[in-house]
Amino acid sequence: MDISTRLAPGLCLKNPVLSASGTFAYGEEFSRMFDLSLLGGVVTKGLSLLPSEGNPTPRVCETPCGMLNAIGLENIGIDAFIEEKLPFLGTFDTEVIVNFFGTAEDEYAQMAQRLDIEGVSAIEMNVSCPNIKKGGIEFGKDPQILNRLVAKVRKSTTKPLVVKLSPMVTHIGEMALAAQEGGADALTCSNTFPAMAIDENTLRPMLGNVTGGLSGPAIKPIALRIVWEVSRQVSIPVIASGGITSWKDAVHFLLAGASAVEIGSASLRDPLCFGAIIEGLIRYMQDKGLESISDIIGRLQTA
Amino acid sequence: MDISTRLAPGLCLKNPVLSASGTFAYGEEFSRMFDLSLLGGVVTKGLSLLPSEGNPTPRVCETPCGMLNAIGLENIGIDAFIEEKLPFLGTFDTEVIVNFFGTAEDEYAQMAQRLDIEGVSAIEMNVSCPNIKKGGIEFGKDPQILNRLVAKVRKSTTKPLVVKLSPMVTHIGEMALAAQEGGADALTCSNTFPAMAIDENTLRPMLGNVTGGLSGPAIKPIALRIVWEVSRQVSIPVIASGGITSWKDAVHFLLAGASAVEIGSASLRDPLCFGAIIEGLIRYMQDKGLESISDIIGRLQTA
Amino acid sequence: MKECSALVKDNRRVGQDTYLMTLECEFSPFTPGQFLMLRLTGTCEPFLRRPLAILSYRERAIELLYKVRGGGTSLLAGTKKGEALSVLGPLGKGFSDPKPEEEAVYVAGGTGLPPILALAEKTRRGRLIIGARTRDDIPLWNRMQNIAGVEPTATTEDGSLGIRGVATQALGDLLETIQSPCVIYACGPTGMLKQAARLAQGSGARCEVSIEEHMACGFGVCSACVVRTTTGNQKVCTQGPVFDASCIEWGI
Amino acid sequence: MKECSALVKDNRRVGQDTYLMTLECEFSPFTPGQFLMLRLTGTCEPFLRRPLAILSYRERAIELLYKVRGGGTSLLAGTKKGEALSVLGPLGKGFSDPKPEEEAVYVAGGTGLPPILALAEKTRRGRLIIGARTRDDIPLWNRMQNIAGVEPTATTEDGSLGIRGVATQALGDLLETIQSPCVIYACGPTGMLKQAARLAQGSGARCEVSIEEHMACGFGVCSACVVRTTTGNQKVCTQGPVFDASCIEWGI
Ligand SMILES: Cc1cc2nc3c(=O)[nH]c(=O)nc-3n(C[C@H](O)[C@H](O)[C@H](O)COP(=O)(O)OP(=O)(O)OC[C@H]3O[C@@H](n4cnc5c(N)ncnc54)[C@H](O)[C@@H]3O)c2cc1C
Ligand SMILES: Cc1cc2nc3c(=O)[nH]c(=O)nc-3n(C[C@H](O)[C@H](O)[C@H](O)COP(=O)(O)OP(=O)(O)OC[C@H]3O[C@@H](n4cnc5c(N)ncnc54)[C@H](O)[C@@H]3O)c2cc1C
Ligand SMILES: Cc1cc2nc3c(=O)[nH]c(=O)nc-3n(C[C@H](O)[C@H](O)[C@H](O)COP(=O)(O)O)c2cc1C
Ligand SMILES: Cc1cc2nc3c(=O)[nH]c(=O)nc-3n(C[C@H](O)[C@H](O)[C@H](O)COP(=O)(O)O)c2cc1C
Ligand code: FES
Ligand code: FES
Repeated sequence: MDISTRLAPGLCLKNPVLSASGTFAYGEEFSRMFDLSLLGGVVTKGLSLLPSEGNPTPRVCETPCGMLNAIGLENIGIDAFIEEKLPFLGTFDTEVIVNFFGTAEDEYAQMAQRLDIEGVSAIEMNVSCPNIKKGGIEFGKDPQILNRLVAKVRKSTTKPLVVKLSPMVTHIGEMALAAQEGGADALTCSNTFPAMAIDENTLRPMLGNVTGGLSGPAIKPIALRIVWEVSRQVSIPVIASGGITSWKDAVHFLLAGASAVEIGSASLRDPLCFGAIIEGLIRYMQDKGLESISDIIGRLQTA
Repeated sequence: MDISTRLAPGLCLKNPVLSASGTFAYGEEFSRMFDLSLLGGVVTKGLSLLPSEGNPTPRVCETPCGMLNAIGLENIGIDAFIEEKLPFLGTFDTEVIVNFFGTAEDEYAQMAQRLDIEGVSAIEMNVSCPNIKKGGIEFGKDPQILNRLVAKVRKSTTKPLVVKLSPMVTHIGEMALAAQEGGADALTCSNTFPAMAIDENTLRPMLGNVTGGLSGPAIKPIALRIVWEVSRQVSIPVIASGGITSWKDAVHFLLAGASAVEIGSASLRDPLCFGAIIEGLIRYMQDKGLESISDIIGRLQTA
Repeated sequence: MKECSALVKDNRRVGQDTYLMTLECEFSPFTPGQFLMLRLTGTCEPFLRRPLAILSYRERAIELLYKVRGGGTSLLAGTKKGEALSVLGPLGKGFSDPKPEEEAVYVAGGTGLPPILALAEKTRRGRLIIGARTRDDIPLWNRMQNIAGVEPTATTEDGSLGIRGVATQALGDLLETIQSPCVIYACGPTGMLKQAARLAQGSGARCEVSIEEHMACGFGVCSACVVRTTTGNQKVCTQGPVFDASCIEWGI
Repeated sequence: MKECSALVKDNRRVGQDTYLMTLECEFSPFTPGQFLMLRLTGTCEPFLRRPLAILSYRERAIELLYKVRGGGTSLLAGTKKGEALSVLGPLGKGFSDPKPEEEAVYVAGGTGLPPILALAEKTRRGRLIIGARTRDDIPLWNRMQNIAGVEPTATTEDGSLGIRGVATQALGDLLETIQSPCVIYACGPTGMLKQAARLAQGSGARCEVSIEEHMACGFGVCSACVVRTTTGNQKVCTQGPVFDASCIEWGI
């Protein structure tokens, strides 16, 4: 049985299960619980040029079948990552996908350039960040701005380039095409949904940052629709993200057209879920008599 | 204690709790369970000019802390409503808000005109429908199209006009302002989120229509953020809709800036929840020593 | 119809994936074919209630017979004595009684047994055909054999109990032997219902079928549960679940 | 640290909204101040695990003492003997032992008792101050009185048990009577910890505080639980929850 999956020229995962950015840090903690070589790939916490301290606490809060986070992209910065974390990740037989963000086009391009080094399998651009120059409009909300950004980053690296889309847009297909035309090798669909929670006793928001991003099973039906919609409009592979907790969820996203899946919030509550998801997927393929993961990808029957 | 709330000139609800469109039919079934005069108002199932048969089954499906529906706006049509249902609703001491939709501007305008009759307290426009003339683009997805539509409907009726927004847009504030400038008296934020679910055994979608709308507690954190965002940008009242199941949820939406709340999916699982929500709200105000609902509306502390 | 809190008195496995649950609550008299909507309490999962036919109600005890299919029914299978559930019902329209001159034939397959059994236990006359894949899929066979006035027949696809074959085959054979006016009551998979309707039409028998459709509310407000009939869409939860078979548009 | 399935052996109310839970599982030795992340099984609600300090672990039995605050802890209060929970731990850094020459003073308030009690039961020497609003808010008072070598003092705001007043007042008074080097261990509301830190600084005592912050993972991967220290953000779940009080930026 072949469960490997191709994301870009030169980037083939041994299985379609990835960690998601921001819920796996840089791999060290999870490596104490299981062998990271189990995974199709590791996606790191989102990095910026300089270290960043993030938002005030509380930074997380429980919601019905999900959670809010407003970490504020706290990270150790690209230098510390390359020096202290990347070599460790290199000791595992898995792909290393480095997630990153910036607040200006140049910053994104610079990051991409710096990450064009050995040990990095691919880079994943998080475009849910405000473009400070354009008055705070998120890069991920306007197709033209996104297209220009992706094209610029594309020129700055030889690595496979993954663009992680923001879900909360009117025409997700346009955003996907803008990224594809800018030169993305693959798309991740999608990031968290802007949301909030309130404490009726204190009359205050539950998060220090007022609003945060909704993730977890609650958003899965929306994320699934987005993957289905996007994967039929683009010709590049789609990586699914949003509420995946079980092998069944993984199968649903593959059927909808994803070539791989990222597991985020679910791994916070159940750090050993990765193995269970991979095993479940293999059992499913055995039960259905499927030889290859490509017999699942996009095979949703709608007629 | 004053729990009445004002939605438009001449439209004041005795309490802020409304049914939502599509989960209350035309009131008859619920009237067998409790006195509809309990409610601040009743919002009817969405009506169209002609009766409509809706989508193939299955039309609903369970999701984590929520549900999908793809009823397809099945309804008895405006004539049957006015003749058979409206008189019955008139026997209760509650406001009757009639939800409606069309597939062309003229249709919306015609509906508004037909509903400009006694017994109708206000009309609520559902703009999550494709504009057939504009190649299927939803009225609720483009601010210019929305503005024109609202302005046209505004001219066709003397009733308070509520516009119910679609949540899945890039800039919800722009849509809200477009509706306000078109002449809306109030906004409902918001409708369901386009989503889907898949059966891994049959490889088919769970809904006959493939995609459907996500509602229930799962979407509450997103709906709450939308209400908060919109209510700070417009000067007209906002009615909240999305995942409200308890009096606490109702308080959260009021704190975020809503002037009233609609209860949809929650009333399918718990048809008696309306009374519990109103009572809980009153108890909350007593505990906090609040005299008027306006002491809650928009009183979220973010500083 | 009303909403009430019910306590689990008993919840036991009585067949392959099939459970018999007894709930204690102050319910209302019901007509066989009517159902209730069940909800776990203290949790928002499953979000929607689940429809189950009423097998019996007497002396503050409701009996339900259900098969574990997905998330909701497997959580239900895990509930223990003393737990509280929320019950909404009785809902929908049940079966009509057989007319005095009619010979009654009951046909059940899959999860269709409870309303059929309830009806046979009420009328106490006629013949009951229960069809399944194998003997383990036929719960309460003893109980069916002990309804005075009702003659039960089992059909199994593997021949492990009763006649080898499917229920509608046995129904066809039976109908050929009946001369008097006849009424068929059927509940089970759509294919079975359709075939029963065809046999009824062929033999001139009256036929009532109880239809399953995905439901959200169960009391007529959401329009989830429609079935196509000769007079347009009808709601299974309020205008059914029992319909005259000749009104249903069975499709291809 | 490992993930394991634990069975509820006991779960009883021991005070105002406070429960003592005993779990059976093959856990690991722990340092007082360490915690575990608990999750209900078979349900996706609550979605996140909840952090609770370890009160004791011996002979395959973990003791937890928790106060019902919101949704998660009230579901926990409803769990019954025999139910399975998922346990992740032991997590974080615990308290250091008092040095031989140090006099140990333990201060607990609110939900801060479990790690402090665990430490006193380990060291078996020093003085323990437990502060609460009223006597009903002090669980396990008998147990505190029976730790050989540990002298307990209760403070209540209404004077219903022990000294009327707050724990840090009693701490201040106590510190004035101690001449030898001293170490303070504190867990409770932030205001209390801050005051303990100030008193320690004033008297030259060493002070370790166990800090609470909202957590999602509990093992260092999500960056939810940071606290500001003199060397920048630190993660409460892995670099704490026990910190040297002099490193914490208490804010205004
Ligand atoms: C009027 C009526 C009476 C019924 N009586 C009985 C009964 O007495 N005993 C019994 O075992 N079953 C009965 N059913 C079927 C039962 O409601 C479903 O098996 C149950 O809802 C499945 O829930 P689940 O969460 O386990 O499955 P899910 O995970 O929700 O779905 C599993 C499968 O069950 C079916 N299903 C799901 N939801 C519904 C629904 N709301 N209505 C119908 N089918 C559904 C679908 O085929 C689905 O693919 C009845 C259904 C109806 C409509
Ligand atoms: C390291 C550590 C050890 C702890 N040990 C204990 C203990 O031994 N006994 C005990 O009773 N409590 C302890 N707590 C606090 C306990 O974790 C919270 O009371 C619990 O998580 C609240 O969950 P809930 O679902 O009931 O409340 P929620 O409904 O989630 O929230 C209610 C309130 O509880 C607080 N809270 C919520 N989540 C957290 C969280 N993850 N961390 C801290 N506070 C939170 C917030 O103030 C919130 O407003 C500890 C917390 C930490 C961080
Ligand atoms: C605590 C937390 C931190 C996150 N940080 C990042 C990040 O740094 N960069 C990024 O692109 N996405 C980030 N995400 C989004 C996740 O990678 C993922 O796309 C999202 O949570 C949806 O998937 P899930 O439902 O599986 O969690 C974060 C999510 C969480 C919960
Ligand atoms: C079964 C169903 C039917 C609905 N039909 C309509 C409709 O006809 N018109 C409309 O504007 N909204 C309709 N809605 C949306 C609801 O009115 C409501 O805005 C949405 O479900 C979110 O609220 P909730 O989470 O409380 O259900 C429908 C929702 C459901 C679940
Ligand atoms: S289930 Fe709602 S109308 Fe039948
Ligand atoms: S709770 Fe996740 S890093 Fe501490």
